[in-house]
Amino acid sequence: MPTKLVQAELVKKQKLITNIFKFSIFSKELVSCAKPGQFLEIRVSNDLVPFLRRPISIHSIDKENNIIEFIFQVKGKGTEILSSKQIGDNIDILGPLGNGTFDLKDYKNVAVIGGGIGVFPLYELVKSSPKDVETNTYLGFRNKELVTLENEFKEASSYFILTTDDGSYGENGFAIDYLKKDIEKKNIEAIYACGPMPMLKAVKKLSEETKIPAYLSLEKLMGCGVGACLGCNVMNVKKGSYDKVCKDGPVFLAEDVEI
Amino acid sequence: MPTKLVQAELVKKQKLITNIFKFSIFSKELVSCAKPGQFLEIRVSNDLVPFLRRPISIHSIDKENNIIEFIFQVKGKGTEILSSKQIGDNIDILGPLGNGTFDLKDYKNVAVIGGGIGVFPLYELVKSSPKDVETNTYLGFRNKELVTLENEFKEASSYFILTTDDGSYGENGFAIDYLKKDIEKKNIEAIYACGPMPMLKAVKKLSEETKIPAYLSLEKLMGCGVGACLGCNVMNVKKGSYDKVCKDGPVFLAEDVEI
Amino acid sequence: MNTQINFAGIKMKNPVTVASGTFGYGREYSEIFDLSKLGAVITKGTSYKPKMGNKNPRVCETTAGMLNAIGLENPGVDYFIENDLPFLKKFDTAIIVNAFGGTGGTIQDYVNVCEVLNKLDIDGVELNLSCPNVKAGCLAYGTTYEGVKEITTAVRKVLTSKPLIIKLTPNITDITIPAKAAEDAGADAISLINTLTAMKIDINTRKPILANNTGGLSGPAIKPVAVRMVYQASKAVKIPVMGLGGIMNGDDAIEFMLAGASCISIGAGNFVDPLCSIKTIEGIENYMKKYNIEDINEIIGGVQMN
Amino acid sequence: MNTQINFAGIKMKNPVTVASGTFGYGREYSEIFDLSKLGAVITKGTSYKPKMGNKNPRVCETTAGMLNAIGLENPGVDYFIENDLPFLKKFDTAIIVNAFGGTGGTIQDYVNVCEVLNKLDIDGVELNLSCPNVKAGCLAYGTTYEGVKEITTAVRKVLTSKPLIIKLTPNITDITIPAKAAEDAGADAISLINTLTAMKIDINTRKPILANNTGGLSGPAIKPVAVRMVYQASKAVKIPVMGLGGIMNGDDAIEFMLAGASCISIGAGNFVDPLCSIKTIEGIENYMKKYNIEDINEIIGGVQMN
Repeated sequence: MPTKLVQAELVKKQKLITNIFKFSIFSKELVSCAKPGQFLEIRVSNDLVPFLRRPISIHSIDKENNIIEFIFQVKGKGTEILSSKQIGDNIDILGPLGNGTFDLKDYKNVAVIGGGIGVFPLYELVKSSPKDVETNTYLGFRNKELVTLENEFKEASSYFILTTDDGSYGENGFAIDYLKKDIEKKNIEAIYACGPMPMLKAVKKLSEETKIPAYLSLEKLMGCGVGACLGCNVMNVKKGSYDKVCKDGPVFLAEDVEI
Repeated sequence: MPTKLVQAELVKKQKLITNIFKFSIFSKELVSCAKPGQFLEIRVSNDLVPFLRRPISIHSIDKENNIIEFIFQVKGKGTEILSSKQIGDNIDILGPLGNGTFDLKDYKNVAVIGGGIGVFPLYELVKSSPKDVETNTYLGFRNKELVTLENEFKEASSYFILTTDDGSYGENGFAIDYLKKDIEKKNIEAIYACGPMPMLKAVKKLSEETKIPAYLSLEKLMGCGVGACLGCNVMNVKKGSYDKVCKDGPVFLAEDVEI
Repeated sequence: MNTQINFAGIKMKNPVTVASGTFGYGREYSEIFDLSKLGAVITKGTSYKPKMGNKNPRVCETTAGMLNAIGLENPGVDYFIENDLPFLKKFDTAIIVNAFGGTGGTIQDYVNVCEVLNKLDIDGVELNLSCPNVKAGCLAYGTTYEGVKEITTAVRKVLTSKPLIIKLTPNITDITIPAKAAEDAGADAISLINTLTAMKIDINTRKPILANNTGGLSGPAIKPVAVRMVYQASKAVKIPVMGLGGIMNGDDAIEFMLAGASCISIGAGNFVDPLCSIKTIEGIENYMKKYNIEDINEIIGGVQMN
Repeated sequence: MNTQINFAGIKMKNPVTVASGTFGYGREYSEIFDLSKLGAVITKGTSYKPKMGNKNPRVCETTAGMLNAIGLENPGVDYFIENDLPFLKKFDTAIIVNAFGGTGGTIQDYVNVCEVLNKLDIDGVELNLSCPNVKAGCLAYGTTYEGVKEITTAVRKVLTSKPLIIKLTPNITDITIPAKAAEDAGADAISLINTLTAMKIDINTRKPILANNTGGLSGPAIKPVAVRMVYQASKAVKIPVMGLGGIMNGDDAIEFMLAGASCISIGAGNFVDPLCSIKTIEGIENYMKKYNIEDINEIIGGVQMN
């Protein structure tokens, strides 16, 4: 799975909700080897401020049309510049990155749980799952205004629950609580999670209690994105040494990592 | 002559020749007190790179329409960003700056000599000179491709000579040599100059030989542009101490300064 | 909401000052905003006799910063007393005079100017032991414990009626050493950082851009170094710290104050935006509102180390 | 046109290397370009035994630069010999191993790893006396004449068959002191600068962003400091100098070489653009063409001071 450095064309740009943009990129090279859960390191401009690339997860992969998509929230100067790109512009992308991916293996009945902007990286897993795999999706958002991708996930999932913390839309409460309720009766074999740290911690705990393996997508401040700088370390408790989120992850088996 | 910090609208933008842009800015505040030979300190963006403001001379002042114009060459990142501004954008301008201006005083017969991109700051002086003042203008360019503002200066001047170093347009040779030939027979009382250092040095020498006062517009790397940082010093040989190009200049009597 | 601070006996209406050498004697920027809004004006470095400074070029831009090698040009303290002090007194702001030893740069030269300053109607004196661009004085004292202590002691003897701030250089292995020396010798406060010695070469002419060859690097580029040193110095001494180095807005100012600065200075930021200091005051107030901070003094040194 | 240099006995096809800690052991970037194009690969800092490094977060962005506090995590020299050296030997580039004393950080720890390195098929050893992010070793030696001399002398005794490069810290009052100490103790070359100790505080959490609190500042922000120090150090010693600190392109590389560097390293630039080193080589060649320079060695130290 070689890393590629490409200048790839932005062919479609959508604003999903305030400050959240979906970019569709045409790139045979990236699509040819991208997997669910991987990420891209994006240089938003040739200027020296902002300095580093921005790691952004892959949202979906369209092998037929050679389109790779990512969704990002405008949080600072870097993502602001990125959001100002126009259709037809080339985007400087290093990727696809990460050896720890969302991998369905041979599971036939899985739970997918995402929170807030953490739902985006889970989509390709659900979308590309074979027909004989039951995908039970639990998405949580803070409130109605922040809900995104409801229809996309609903359509791709075998079962779908959407929650808001304040009950302003969908079910009231946390997605994790709905997953907990279902986990036994639905015979879940594996959990795939991406979201804020409290959610990931809750998923890890659930995994420990139920012995059901959970795969967590982690986020860390990164330097290189390829495993050279060792900036994005996470403790691998099995090995007793640090793993690299960029290279060994970003998706890890929950029981392997200290979060 | 108070200094003003304004956000003023770019109302017209023209590309004169490759890499040279003329910006027309609407600003009552700037126009109300601007004088020929003064300059503006322009912040090209709110980013930290490039860091400092760019000092750019005033090209023309239209008091009737409250338009102030400047012309600049794209030389680096800063001027490149400036050149990308669109009509309707606000430009962050500190100015008008400089107490040493192109001042006609009571002269009735003057020479104006400019070289290359140094011709722009001389235009307002010529344009605004009273009808009873003879303005003899000598403009020099490296070659035909670099000639700008020929018609504007020709129209505004009583007498007009354009030279190119390689003879590819206008008269062949250096503007200074044509001025030298004319200076006695035309009874020139004062010289106003802006251009590359060899031209300014030649004008200073001519002034020394002929005892005709020469006013030189100087250019230095600047920090603040207002006289606070003392970055743009030039030796005032009469005072035996440094003057500030930004505050005491940018126009100096040639005999006062060491160049 | 209180933004007033008492900095080593200098009362300021807010913790925002303007750094020596970036603001002249206030006259130029007074055309753009009311100096009475500032916590304090710190003057251009001033010596007993006038000083000429370095040849041109003296400044150039770098990535997210700039170099300067002015060489402490100034008209001398007598000129200041006659022309600039009466002007500055018209504003309701603290006046801190930055002082140094002039062309000679001897301890006696430092003492001479401070003897004069001691009698003036000013609020404090900042002693420059840290300019990297002069041949004599400054760094000759500023980089050792003994040097800082000796000159601070000498100045302290004549500067009996004004708060004394020692301005420190970052061109040093251990910033706590001159900080402690200043405290031990009776200084009332320290300010840091001055600029980092640096050089930019024009690869076309193959010459350094500055006539002085080297200059001092300032601006946002070096802010993380300044924050680190402010933290270290403020932990090492009990006297208060003025923090500076690349501050461009209220958030930057808060970062320095959390690190241990009681007040801060805007330096190169004044050149980029003449209203930088005023906007910084607003930014500090906005932060206070956001986090419900009643008194700005509460956040000084409030960083919680990991 | 010749771009080959002989750096303290290390033959490089061009003066462009990649800085220790920014390039791992070459494996990751070998997927993006052919490492044989480089003058040399300088490995991640390697110790006798594996070292764990600091907690996360270890890196963060700053204005035109970044902080890092990795803490010299590495798998140890045995792992290197078994896994990385055979990999690197596949490429036609010089291999320089950056070595340090590991968790213990004693002189003996430095000697231990260098004894092993002395027997390997590598082209040189760079001794790290300048990492600001570890508790033991490095800066404990790197900031004094005695410290640098003592450890360099000890390592020199066992490192008899490889060129020895001493990597210097910029967190020092006078860069010429460790430079001379390295030379006096028999080092073949020096490299500088390592990073400047710095800190960034999150004003919302009120905590330093890095788990280690402080980190090392690198990137274009600090380039003017690096150029100044390369100039000063190269004037102070006769052994050759490797220059680094914020180099992003050929023009930057030329600036360092004019200042006195015989070769240069790309550090943080690798993160921004994985092809930064390759483009730097091209940029150097373009400069040579523009100014009709036959041999890159001609420009080393070619700056003309004002």
